[in-house]
Amino acid sequence: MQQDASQKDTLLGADELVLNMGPQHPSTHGVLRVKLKLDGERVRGTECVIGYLHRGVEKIAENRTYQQFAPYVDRMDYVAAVSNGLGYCEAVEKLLSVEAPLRARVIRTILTELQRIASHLLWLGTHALDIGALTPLFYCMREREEILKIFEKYCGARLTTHAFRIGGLQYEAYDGFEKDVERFCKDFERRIQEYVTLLTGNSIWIGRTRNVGVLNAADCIALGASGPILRAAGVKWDLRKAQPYAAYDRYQFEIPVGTNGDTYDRYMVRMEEMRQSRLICLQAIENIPEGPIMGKVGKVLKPPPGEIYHSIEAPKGILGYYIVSDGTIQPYRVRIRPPSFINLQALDKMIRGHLVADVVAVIGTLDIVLGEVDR
Amino acid sequence: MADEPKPSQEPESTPPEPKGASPASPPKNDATPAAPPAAKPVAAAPKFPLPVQMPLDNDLVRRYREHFGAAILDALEDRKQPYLVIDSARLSDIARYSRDEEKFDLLEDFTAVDWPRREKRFDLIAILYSFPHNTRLRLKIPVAANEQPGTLSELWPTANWLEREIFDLFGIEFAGHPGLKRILLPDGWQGHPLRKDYDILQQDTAWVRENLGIDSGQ
Amino acid sequence: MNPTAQALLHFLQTWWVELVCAVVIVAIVPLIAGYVVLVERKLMADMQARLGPMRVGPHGLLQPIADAVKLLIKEDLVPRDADGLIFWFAPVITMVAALTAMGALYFGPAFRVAQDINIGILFVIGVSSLGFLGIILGGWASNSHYSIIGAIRSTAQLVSYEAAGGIAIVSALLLAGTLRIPDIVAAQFDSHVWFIFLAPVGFFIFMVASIAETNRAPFDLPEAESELVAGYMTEYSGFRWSLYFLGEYANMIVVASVATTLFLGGWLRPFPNIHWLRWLDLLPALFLGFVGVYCIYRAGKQPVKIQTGFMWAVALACFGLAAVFIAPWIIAPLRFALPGLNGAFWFLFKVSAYIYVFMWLRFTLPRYRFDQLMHLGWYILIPLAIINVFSVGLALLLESEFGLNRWFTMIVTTAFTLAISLFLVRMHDKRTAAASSAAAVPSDSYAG
Amino acid sequence: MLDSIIFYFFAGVAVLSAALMVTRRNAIHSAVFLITTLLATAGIFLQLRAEFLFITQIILYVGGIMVLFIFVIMLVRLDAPIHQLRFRMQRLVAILVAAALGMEVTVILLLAHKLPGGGLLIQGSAPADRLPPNSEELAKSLFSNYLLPFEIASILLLVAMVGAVVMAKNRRRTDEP
Repeated sequence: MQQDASQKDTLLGADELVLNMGPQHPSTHGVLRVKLKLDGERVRGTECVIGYLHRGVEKIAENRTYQQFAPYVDRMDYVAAVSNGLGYCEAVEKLLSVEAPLRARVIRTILTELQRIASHLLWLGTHALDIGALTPLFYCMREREEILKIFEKYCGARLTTHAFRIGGLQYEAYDGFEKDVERFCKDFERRIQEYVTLLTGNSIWIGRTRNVGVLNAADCIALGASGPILRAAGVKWDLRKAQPYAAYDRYQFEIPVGTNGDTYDRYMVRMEEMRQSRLICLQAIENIPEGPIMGKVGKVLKPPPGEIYHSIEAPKGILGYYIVSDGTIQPYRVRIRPPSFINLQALDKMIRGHLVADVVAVIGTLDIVLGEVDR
Repeated sequence: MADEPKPSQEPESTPPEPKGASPASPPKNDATPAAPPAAKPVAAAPKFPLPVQMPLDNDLVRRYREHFGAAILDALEDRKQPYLVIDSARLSDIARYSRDEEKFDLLEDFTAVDWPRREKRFDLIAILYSFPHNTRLRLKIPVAANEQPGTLSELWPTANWLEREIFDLFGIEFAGHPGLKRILLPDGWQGHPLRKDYDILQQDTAWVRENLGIDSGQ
Repeated sequence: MNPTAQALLHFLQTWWVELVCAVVIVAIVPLIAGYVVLVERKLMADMQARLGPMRVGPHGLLQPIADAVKLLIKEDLVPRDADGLIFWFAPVITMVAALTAMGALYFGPAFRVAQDINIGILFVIGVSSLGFLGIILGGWASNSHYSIIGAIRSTAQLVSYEAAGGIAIVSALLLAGTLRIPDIVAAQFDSHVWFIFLAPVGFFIFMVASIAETNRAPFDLPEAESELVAGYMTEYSGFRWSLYFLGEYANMIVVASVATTLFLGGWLRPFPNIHWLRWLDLLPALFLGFVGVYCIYRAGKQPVKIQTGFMWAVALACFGLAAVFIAPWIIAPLRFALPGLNGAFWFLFKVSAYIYVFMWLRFTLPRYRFDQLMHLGWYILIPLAIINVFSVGLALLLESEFGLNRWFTMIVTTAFTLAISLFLVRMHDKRTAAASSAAAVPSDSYAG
Repeated sequence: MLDSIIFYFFAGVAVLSAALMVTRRNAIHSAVFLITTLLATAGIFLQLRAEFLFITQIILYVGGIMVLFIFVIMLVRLDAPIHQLRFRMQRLVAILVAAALGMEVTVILLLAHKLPGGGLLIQGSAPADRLPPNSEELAKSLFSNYLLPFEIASILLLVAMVGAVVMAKNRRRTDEP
């Protein structure tokens, strides 16, 4: 028996094959490098090598004023820049103990929800592409384009928008903003049906995603995985409901949850989240309150010494800002809790025992953005 | 354990860099319970008549004190967010108690702050969230530069990478961590960038030259 | 000396048609393959709500030529640790196999290369299956993990699906009773119906298998770009890469031709036996004329003058072709060419339709995972193919021995096959469900 | 004339690549030359108008068996076992066997005409292109004259296949835990 085993080792090459995926690999969504230990095509372990995009955002923050730093956060999760900005602005506002006016908060909510849709669309397109469906990517990009056009009309930028200012908004909603959002939302209902037709019932899609990358609720919490990953595991928890910020307490929406916590559930959860975001937008444009858009904050921000932690439900999960002030115009320390970074840690747990082909499915379903992982 | 009286007392007492020369408001002395309203907006903008940190003494804190006594160095509230300053030696006990008894089941974030002039140079900040109670609690753990606090990664696997990041950027080593190595910066890098004495333009020139073949990454 | 020269002359005299055809195939197939790529990109663009190549020539019509030039002048990279000889030779094998297989095909009753080989269809299939040697050797010679995994996947896939496809072909061969290509088509003419209607299951299996054999989505695992970068082609670039690429598309044409010959009536027009539908023979000319008119219509809308001119040229070419098709109707002495021309048209039309389905599937479906692919091949397609052969044989037997109506026996046996396939699918689902629930047992090992 | 040229071409390729096959160190190279040999032999079959044999050779040997060869060579790391398991007497034995085989062939060729029925030398057969399609002929003889051997061979193959499956299954079961 012993001899058998040893012979097999040498003859059949039972030693593990280490496959180096990335950093230039088409489906690691940026410059992620994953070292896969393979037994045949089965994954026995992974090691993520990250940091290729590390820019030291937290260090930069310590050398900029509060306002100067705001555009930098857009460069973390660059496909959801508006959400990043919302989190940062609200955190600093909390540190200053001011609150943005209601009108500003409502417009922030609309833009952030549009951004959530855009982020999920990008996720859906690339995820489907990873699994081999080419076409959804282009459909998703088509819709995302509409959202980016709205951003462009609103603040002149499409990707790294810097849409919000500490204390409120710099720009008033342009003429026809409501109409644009409404047209998009009306259209989007039909469009989302196209993705459903292409993917939801497709047996290959189900075969590729069901029971792949399962992460149950307990593991999610232990690993800190948040956002759609957590909800797909059946935890009905969303910071927008649990600790409402911006103007979320004014709107009705559902928290979609899954049961298995597999890739398919995460897909369903995100699809439903897009529909819910659309509903929030529709509710919000119905009645945007009149009033100022900028709260009373000074030109020079000198928050009193102390610290604050504020987190929001970004498209990818809990996005938290921990800011320490020493009473000067520059933050003493800004810590960003990046959802992608922490979700990525679940990769190893999710992928063990699956096949190489599932690695891309699982990386896709984690919905990571390397700019945020590496900061 | 509290080897120095109030390391916790807060940042302001030791403003680090030249700039923050004026130690702002002496923190906790006037314990006006009227503080909370001050957290409300408008008038507050440029000037802060009321202090934003106050000692905290509620059921939760009492329970912690009951269990850990002197290990809870301080309990404060900053802008209505509670935090406990705890002794690093009891970190894992307190963390376990928080997770299992107080149901702070999610380690939302784990990070550090550098106070170079303080005797215990670093603050570890653990942000805990409780799903059942929908509340957050911050644990602030002062550690000295040469100290090795126990790892939290056995309690929360999520602390694995977070501790690696702290090690990478601050140089704090965690005892018992599985595979503590740099995560964001390359393995051979010298220095820990988020320390206050690491200038923003500073880099490991030798590493850059050797591995990237360029004189400077700037 | 003299006898040798004479022999050479004799050789040339007897074989010049075939030689010319062979040269034409070698020269033209890459061009056709290039244009198939263009059509694919255009179709894909259309289905994905975008335009596709538009820059080189009007509507990107010169794109394939530009691509070919680009590939030819690209730097030819050979990895340092690659096995030089095999790395160099492997793409050639793939290309040669595809072209040789094409040599035995009939593109219409009059257009062919080889003298009729009496194992025609078997020759095509056998030789085209040699192409994978190029794939596996290229993957091995590249000395890269992605390449070798791609090559291993590809081989496993080809072996499994060739079995299914080969057995599926048997059902059509049983109906035809011969391996000669013209005889197979003649058999479909005689039985008044294309074999796809008599052996639909066989056609379906062959179609799936042929997609898998040509490594097209949803079975494009060997070169799954999101997992294996480009599979066995990862290390290839420039001209060698283009050989693989052309081989793949040439192979597509080959399998489409085989399917057309066996199941879709070859070069027969629809309803070849019904006399009052003879006007269908005019369709090719009408079709080309319509394309020409459309080109003229579009020509006015081109932004650049040169593109307008090009569009007119395309239109004129279409009209010219249409004239060629219409000429035999008008000029009596050319009447003999009619079957050949029309046959070629219908054959190419069906081949295009078949390839179109390939493309359509590619843009619609996600990719299978390797184990799912193998399950599909071994647990469903191969058993189904075997059962299908049995039931077709049974139907033929019932017809010839008991004089039952052919349609009746075919429908009954097909229903029987389908019932079994349903059962197989059910079994497969159960098995995969069981397997996946077994796989889903949590393992608790956290690691960085 | 042309026929001879083609024959000698194929024969030459077959012999040459056979020689190369046994002399190559790299197993994949050997496999490639084996494939060349097989293809050249197939070419000779085709020249003899034995189309069915030709295509069987290609589909079965090149398309089937050689794939498995290459597959195994690629999956199994041969370098280690080669050093461990090298059979020292290989060369000697090989020479002996080759010599015996060569002698046998020579003798048969020389004495062919003395064998009953003319032996290997078939004289006065019909020109190849006037033969009936040989796949049909082959099928006819397989299913009439040689039905019993054919069926026995099929059963043998079936048994082998089932045996292989069973062995593979057992192997897995012992592997799994």
